[in-house]
Amino acid sequence: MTTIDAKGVYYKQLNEQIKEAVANGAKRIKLTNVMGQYYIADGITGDASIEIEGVPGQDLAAFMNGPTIVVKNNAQDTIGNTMDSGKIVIHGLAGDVLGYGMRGGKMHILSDVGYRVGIHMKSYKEKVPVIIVGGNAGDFFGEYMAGGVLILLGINPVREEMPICGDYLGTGMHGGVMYIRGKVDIDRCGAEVGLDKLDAMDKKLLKRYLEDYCKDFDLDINEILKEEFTKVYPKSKRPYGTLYCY
Amino acid sequence: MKRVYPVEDYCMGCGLCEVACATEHSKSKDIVKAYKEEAVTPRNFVERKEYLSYSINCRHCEEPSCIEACITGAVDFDEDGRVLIDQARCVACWSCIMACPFGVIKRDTVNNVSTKCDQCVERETPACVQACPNRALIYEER
Amino acid sequence: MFYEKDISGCGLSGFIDKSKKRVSGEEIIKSIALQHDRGNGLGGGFAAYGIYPEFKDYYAFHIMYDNMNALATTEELLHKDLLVKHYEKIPVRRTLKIPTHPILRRYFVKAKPSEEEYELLDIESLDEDDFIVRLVMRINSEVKGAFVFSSGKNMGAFKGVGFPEDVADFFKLDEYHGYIWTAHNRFPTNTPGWWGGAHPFTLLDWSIVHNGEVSSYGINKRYLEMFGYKCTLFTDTEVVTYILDLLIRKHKLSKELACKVLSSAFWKDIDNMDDIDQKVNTALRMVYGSALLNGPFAILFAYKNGLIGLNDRVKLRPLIVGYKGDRVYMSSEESAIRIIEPDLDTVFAPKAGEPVIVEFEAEA
Amino acid sequence: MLYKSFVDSFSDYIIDRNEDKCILCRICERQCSYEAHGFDKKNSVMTKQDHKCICCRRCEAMCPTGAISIRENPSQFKRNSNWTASHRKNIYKQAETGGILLVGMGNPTGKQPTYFDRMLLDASQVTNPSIDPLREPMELRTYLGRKPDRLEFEEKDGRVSLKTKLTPQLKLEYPIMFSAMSYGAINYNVHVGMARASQKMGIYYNTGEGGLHKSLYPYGANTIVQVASGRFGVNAEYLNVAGGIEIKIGQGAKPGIGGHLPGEKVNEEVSRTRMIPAGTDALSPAPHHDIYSIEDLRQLIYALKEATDYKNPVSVKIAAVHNSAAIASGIVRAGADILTLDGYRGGTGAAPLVTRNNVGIPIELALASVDQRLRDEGIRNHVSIVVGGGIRSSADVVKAIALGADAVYIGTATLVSVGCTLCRMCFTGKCPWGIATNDQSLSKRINPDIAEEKLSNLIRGWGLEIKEIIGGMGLNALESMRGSRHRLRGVGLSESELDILGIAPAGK
Repeated sequence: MTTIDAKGVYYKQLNEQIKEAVANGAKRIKLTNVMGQYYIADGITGDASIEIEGVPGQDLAAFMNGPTIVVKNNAQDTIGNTMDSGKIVIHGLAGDVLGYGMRGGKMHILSDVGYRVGIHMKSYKEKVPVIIVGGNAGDFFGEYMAGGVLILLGINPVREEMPICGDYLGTGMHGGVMYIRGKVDIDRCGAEVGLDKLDAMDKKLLKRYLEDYCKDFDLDINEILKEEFTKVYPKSKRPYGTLYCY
Repeated sequence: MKRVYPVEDYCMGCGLCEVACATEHSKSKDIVKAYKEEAVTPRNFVERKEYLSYSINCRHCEEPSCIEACITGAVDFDEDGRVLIDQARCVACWSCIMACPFGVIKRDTVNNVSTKCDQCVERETPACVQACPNRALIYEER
Repeated sequence: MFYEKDISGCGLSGFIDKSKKRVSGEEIIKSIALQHDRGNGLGGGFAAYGIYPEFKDYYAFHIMYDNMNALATTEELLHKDLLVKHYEKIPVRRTLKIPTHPILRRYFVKAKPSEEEYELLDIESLDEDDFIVRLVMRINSEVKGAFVFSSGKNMGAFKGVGFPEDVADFFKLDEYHGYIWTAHNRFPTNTPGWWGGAHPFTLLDWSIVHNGEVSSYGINKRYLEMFGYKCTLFTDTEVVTYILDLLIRKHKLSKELACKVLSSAFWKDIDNMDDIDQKVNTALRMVYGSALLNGPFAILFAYKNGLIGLNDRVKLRPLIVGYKGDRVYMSSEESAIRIIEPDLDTVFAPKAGEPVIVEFEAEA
Repeated sequence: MLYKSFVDSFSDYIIDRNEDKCILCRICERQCSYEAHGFDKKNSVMTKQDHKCICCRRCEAMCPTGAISIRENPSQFKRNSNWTASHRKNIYKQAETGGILLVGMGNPTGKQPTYFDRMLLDASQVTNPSIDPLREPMELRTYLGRKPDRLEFEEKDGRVSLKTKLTPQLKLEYPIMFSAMSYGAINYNVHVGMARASQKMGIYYNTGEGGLHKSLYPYGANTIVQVASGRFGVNAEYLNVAGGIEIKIGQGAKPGIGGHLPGEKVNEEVSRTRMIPAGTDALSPAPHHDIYSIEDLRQLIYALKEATDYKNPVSVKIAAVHNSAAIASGIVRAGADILTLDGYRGGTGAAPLVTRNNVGIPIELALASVDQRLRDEGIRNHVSIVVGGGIRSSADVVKAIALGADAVYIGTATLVSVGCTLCRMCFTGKCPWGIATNDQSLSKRINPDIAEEKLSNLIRGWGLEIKEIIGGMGLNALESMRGSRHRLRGVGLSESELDILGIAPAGK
């Protein structure tokens, strides 16, 4: 275990230290006293695992390719931006625009997420990005979603009284799938999505994703699966095919 | 020996090579006259299937079946190794056509003789090669 | 007002005494007079260093005025911002060859910024030189009819409309003694002669005499404007002065490197240099490309510690250097050197873009 | 009207076939991807459907006997200068479909002035000599990237070396680059041509937002990879293999909106490169969803720098809009190394007509105001400016450079050089010239070997002309032309236009 004390270190130097440790073959890295440093683990390739104590800053794991990141606390915005593969586990809540353009890997968040999470996630063949949110999500969840899986549980929200998902769910969605625990109000969804019950295949997939999620947070999967899920799917691969004339 | 090779990737199947060949082997050497007055037969032809296309013509084989099959000795090598048909000696038995594994020998129905690519003996570059707008025919030694 | 620009051809001459022995102005007059035919009588000028030993710690302002109004406005500015140790008319000799002339004054001054200005200087980390530069820019650009010929310490520019020998006579230069002299004979082609437009151009103790025309004037000017220089005179020589001030005084480049900016190496040569030189020269062109003087030029650039001769990177203008003892002469024509020093130790023509830098032997 | 839509009943063009010359070779039929030509086997005659003709002139060019000519339909709607024929036709189209009018390439109306055509260049006479570019050195090399205000040097062992650490730069042997046109919008063969020509000529091409095909990684050193709102094909490898990275905020042809690559164009290879399933629309949102403010742009710029260990310069591309100057200042201060401005006349594969024809400002004005603004703020050195959107000739290049650009992007000119005739139907995916199409039978029409040659020739030819022009002004290095507005004069421009361009009227 390589420990790097991030106290008072500017992001540029911190990330240099992380990259250097990875280059030197470190497999387990612990960052202590992290306080909002941007760009942690950006563009890093490999199988290192990085444990973060403190609150990491914006663009955590952008363009990341392989590593596992565990955040012991809350995290901020734009996590997993255009992330390629790897895993991010956040033992708390996270902010806006998570997994923007994410193309692979997993992101597990224990509690709430903000607005515009999972925008334009995309999948290609074996690469299927997955974001699982334990709490509630803000508006525009899965906007422009082009592939991958978004799972929203609503079991660990900070504010119980808030709806599980916000408005404009899946606006412009043209690929991938969402599984949302409980009922979804179609009026709060984008025009491009349809709602359905889970079929056998969906249930199998959901169970597989949730097993991994529950392991990370030591949760009981049966408890979660007690409630029915709603499947949100894109009605077309080409939502705007008839938008134009010439 | 230099041969004409088709480049399948860039053959767009237009057929200009055929027009060039037919004209080159016409009496008038004029496209319109060749087609309208002489009823020429191109000696190469473009194969097309869906997006695939390529222009094929005689390969000028080193061991040609057509020469073996010709009953009159009309088909023979020239000094450069090209396989040519002496149409004066052709008796239209079509043995060469049947023997050719590539199907590149045709019947000249007007003159009732076999006909095939002669690599435009008198030209530096065969007409089909020069005519191809996309360099999908290459004349080179390999 | 757009980029009207003065266009001119010329001849130039100059010399330095490395031991700081002061020489009468008569010699430089002889040298530039020989090149009479390179000019057309519309401009002649001289820069002389070491001529004011009694005021050597004071900025010497040579200022011309078109009218008394300009004089009054300027003097008000000067007295407000400067400690004026001494001021006087610049002594002149009446001569038929110079029928009219502007009002000419010189002032020996030190900066006396107001409290506000002190604070501003401090905020922008500027020094006394910067203060003087700003004042010169201000007078030249804001006071109609006033123009600062020169503003350096222990030096001065003397220039006007006429042939240089007549201008020298007018200013009584034969009575001055200096250790660097430069002179210029001007052939302007499109502007009426204006006293301010003659060479040398100066800023602080930099002075430039220049032969040729800088084809890159447009971008040189815009580049300088980014650093607060106001190019008001529409001449390329002015931009040369300011570029040198920027590079050497403000950006602390060595004289050699500054010359490499003005007259940069070609990419094909840079490509063949070793790593260190390649980096240096590439960076100079990348960063200071807008300061490259493109087009024909030969310049003599005098400053408090020496004299530099430089020509453009394809050598479109002539420049000859002659050595004799402590003296180094530079001129457009060898004859202009020979006439004052027939017996030179060595004479050579520097290559395109090769600076000849001569500094005083012992710095005082 | 029989089997035709209302608007199709009014053909724009007429296909004239000279029957005396037609040899029934059927090449026109095979080459027309819009099926305007046909063959009646029974009667052995060629047929045609004028309303399908888009005037690409492919058939005309390919006809071996010159039997075909395409002409505008002389039949006119009743003349009305206000309600032009195109206004009427556009309404017919929309009345039938209820859709957004889609167009390709730049604005053809010519209703706004092309300022390049109203500016004239200077030349030397006598007082400063012109330079003969054929015999004397003439340098066009250009470095793009952030420059420090000043340099510091140090002396070690009697040698002067550079102390200032420079940020990464793109080295160009010509001040011209092939602008961003995504793989998908145009096909692989054109990309290969651009990549090879860039390497050969020592310049760069821009991938556009469609990712970079793996087979083109070897040309990475001459590639600028784009990161747009759709993030197609963006990953760490893509960013690192490139010479430079460009964040695309906007595009001159369609400022303020995103892009939709229709599913028809997303074939297997495009899908692999973009990393999205084949056949889906590739949708680029209007904004980057991680940029809603200037500090967010800074965040993305530095995220990209972090991901590439600060070895690639980062460009930010914006469309030329009303307050470009202020935006540009913000972008420079946000850490961009290169600022790319794309003007009103810029091309595109597809844009809503209403946007293309009505949004944005001409590149000349945007460039002039941005360059001046950055100079006024003393930060012009901190960024290189690259402009695109309407560069048609080497003269335009020189004028753009004189106005203050470091280099230019050519998009439409790039495509024209490989055969595009500006028929402006790129979005249909049926480009008869094999450029804006991924259809396998059509994209074969571009042979990358030929494309590479033509593109290299264009750059070489323009380079020679630029040398002639600047040599004529007595300059032997392009940096002396850069920003030298003094060498431009305006003709037929208003005082305020002259003022914005920072140039004098001709004769003054």
